Amino acid sequence: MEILAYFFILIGVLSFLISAIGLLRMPELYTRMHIGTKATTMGTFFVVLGAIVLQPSWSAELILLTIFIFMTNPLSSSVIARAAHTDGARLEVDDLDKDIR
Amino acid sequence: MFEFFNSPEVINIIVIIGSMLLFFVGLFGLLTQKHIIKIFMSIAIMETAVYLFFIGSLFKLDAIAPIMKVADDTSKFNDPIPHAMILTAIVIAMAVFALGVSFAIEYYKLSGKTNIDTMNEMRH
Amino acid sequence: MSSVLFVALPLLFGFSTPILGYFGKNAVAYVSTLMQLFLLYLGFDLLLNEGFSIELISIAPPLGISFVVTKVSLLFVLLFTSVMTLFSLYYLSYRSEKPYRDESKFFILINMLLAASIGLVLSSDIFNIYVFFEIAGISAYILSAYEKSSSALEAGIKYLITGAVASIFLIFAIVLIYIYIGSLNLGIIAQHFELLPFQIKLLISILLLIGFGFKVEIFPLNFWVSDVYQGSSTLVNALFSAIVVKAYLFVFFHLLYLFLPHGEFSLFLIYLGAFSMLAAEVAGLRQSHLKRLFAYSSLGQVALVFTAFALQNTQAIQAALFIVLAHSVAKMGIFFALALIEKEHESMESETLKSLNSPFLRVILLISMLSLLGIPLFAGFVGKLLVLKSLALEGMLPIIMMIILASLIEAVYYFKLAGYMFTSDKRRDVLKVTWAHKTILAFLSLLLLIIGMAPFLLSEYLFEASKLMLGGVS
Amino acid sequence: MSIKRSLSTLTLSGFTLSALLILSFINILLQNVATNIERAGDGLLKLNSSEGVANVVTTVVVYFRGFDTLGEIAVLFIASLGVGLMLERNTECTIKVQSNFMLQSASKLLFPIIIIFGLYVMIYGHLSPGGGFQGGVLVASAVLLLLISNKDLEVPHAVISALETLAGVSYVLIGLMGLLLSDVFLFNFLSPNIADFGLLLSGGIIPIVYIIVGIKVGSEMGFIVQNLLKRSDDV
Repeated sequence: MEILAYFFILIGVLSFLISAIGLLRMPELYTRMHIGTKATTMGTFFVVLGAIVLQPSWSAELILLTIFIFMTNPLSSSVIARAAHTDGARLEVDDLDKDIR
Repeated sequence: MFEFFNSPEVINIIVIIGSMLLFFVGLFGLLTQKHIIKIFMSIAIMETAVYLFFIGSLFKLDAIAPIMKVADDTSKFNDPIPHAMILTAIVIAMAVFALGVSFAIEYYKLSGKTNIDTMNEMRH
Repeated sequence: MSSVLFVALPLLFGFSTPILGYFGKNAVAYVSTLMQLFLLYLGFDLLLNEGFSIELISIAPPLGISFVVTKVSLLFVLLFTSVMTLFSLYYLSYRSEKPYRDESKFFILINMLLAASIGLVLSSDIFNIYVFFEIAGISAYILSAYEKSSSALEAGIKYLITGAVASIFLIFAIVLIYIYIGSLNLGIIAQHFELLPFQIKLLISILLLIGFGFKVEIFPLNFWVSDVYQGSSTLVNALFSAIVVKAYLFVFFHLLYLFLPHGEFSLFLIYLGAFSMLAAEVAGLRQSHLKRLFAYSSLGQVALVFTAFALQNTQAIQAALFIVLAHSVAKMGIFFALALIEKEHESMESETLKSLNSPFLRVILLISMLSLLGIPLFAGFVGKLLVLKSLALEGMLPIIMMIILASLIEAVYYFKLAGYMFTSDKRRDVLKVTWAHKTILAFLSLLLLIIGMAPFLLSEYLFEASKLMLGGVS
Repeated sequence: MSIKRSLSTLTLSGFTLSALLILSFINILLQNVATNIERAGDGLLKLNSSEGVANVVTTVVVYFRGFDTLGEIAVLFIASLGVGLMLERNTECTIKVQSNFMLQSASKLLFPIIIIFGLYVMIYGHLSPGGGFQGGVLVASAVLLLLISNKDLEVPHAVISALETLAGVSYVLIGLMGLLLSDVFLFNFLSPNIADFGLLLSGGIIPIVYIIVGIKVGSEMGFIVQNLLKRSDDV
């Protein structure tokens, strides 16, 4: 059971890692925002799942937490995307990425 | 699993090296970055490293959060002073950061500059 | 009466300004000045009645915070309060012609600055000192950017960045102190500081030196000072050089005497101070902007005080206290006069002084500059003489040479300014100075002359104060 | 290619300088491990059982080191004043773009949850983790959510100002009351009863002060947020 919990947590942490790498590697704002929110939403879900398996007595709070994150995370990403679109961000390689290449 | 980490020495080494590396990132940014906002970010990173170092160094593995159930049990609690100090320090740092950002916004509106190297209209 | 009122009343005033705003435009200004007069009365009351007291806050030390009132901290408290009162009185008549934008905020800021400087001097808890360090810092950043011109904002940003970096190093030192000693009370830390491992002691000392070094304007860390003085408004500069630096200097050396009573770094600090004085005066020689020039002169004087304090003996500390008093009074006079000149001529280049047509202001500026220079019969002379004397007793000839060289360089640019003033081509009308301004400026100059001619009035008190400061009462 | 270009002298010297500094820090800290000495926190823990409330951090923040908290509030107050001073021009300019439907409906759902949670954290700060600062920031974030979802909404300045004044003045007055009644600034003059330990009404002035702190922090943060928001579009 404990192995399963750590397995879930590992998956979650890996997706956090992927999202961090993606934030650095993606070429422009929209894809960067995409990887920054989607992967972390999944990562949080798996970390919380692992915690539920590890400590079943905390499951009520943890489920509430997950619901809250599922509600707010996509919302914030959509607001950021909309603000960027209104501000005139284009689908092209920007300065941040040029520094890394 | 992971019993290796359950010793105070290992935790201490991890905390010292990790927080000092973070401090390094902030100091490096402070010395090399030119954009005002990036300088503020570097300062914030350095502050965070100090807080992390403090909380981590005084963290005891076998102690619990200092919330008492009855009036007379005092053992087995973590030291409350680091929490209180860092709470104060975080709020102060946040206030300074907000003030700095507002200075930077206003300066940018007036002169169009964000680079610290070009801020030299007073030198002659 | 309680010394906590020095901090509590300005905070109460600051928080309650929206209420005071309902009572008309002038209410805030008058209440602020009345409160400062009351604090001045409080200070003299404490001086006459008790002289020494420990004021508890919440719970007893060493676990809680306390305020320690001694003769030396009371000296600084009285200095700050009277400087601020004079500033307010001066501003009350200045504001009818050229008030600051959003005046009530300006009054809040100067009172917060006062409260924080007094708290820095009185507090005996190192984390509380950090909090006051930040309050004084933030009010100073906003005051220097207050005019919202691009040069004022540039000054504010530079001040803010250096201040934030300084506070990181300070809090790092506090964190190490708490981890290795386990207390925040200055007295307890002073008892245990000797027993620390050498490397930790060195690390804490260096962190404290960097953290306070930015604020006490010592050589490699003072690059921001001239920009801040030039960008800020002239009146506010009087506060910067008369209050802010002095409070940080006191705290730095108070901590130094407590933690390292045997003077481990003494020689290093003396050379640092003398070198920063020389560097500041050399840099000041090339300046043509008046505020920038007086910023460098301020740096030089502060470095002289630093050298004297670093000698770590009673006579040198007494000399340092003399210079602190003389420098505060003289710089106030200079910046107050410069504010009037700036309002009339709208330029701060040193050639402006050529067209200055007001015999009164010329005399005031001349007296203040002579005092800064250390000419006999003026207040600056006593301090400088005592510093040189105690240096000679220690046998530090190179330092004496450096200080004399720096003073000669300083003399060059003061006499250049005096030359500008007294060869003026009186084509302008006479600059009108109101009677209130005349009274205050004349009072300041008179004070310089009195201290200069009769130093024995103060020397006994200052001697006792310096003994207390060196003895490290906490 | 650009990595080569960006390795300028400045970068190299900055890297070397900070690396040397940090390596010596790590070295010193690793060689001198902190011992388990008696620290001030242990004394405060013992003192807490006779004078404090269940959450010891709250007692330390509000009472044992309450003077720091007063100073901290002053810092926040000055900072929000400075932000207001810097960004006060053209207060009539607002956000030009209406927010989308998703944000509007979600804010209607989330606002009550966040504000109730914030108030809970604020009021129960002396019994459970949390307190005035955290609760105040939560309330301010709820207000921020409302502000970005509804462009016409403006929190009336007079209300924020009144709350802020009331909270700040009453904090100092509570301190002065202690000075008046027992010659100690910020003294707990409501004499906490040990029998009430762990109840909502326990600890004398501690919960009152923490709620005041929460109101103050919430109003200051709301003020800063509103100022920064109203200016964000024309930069």
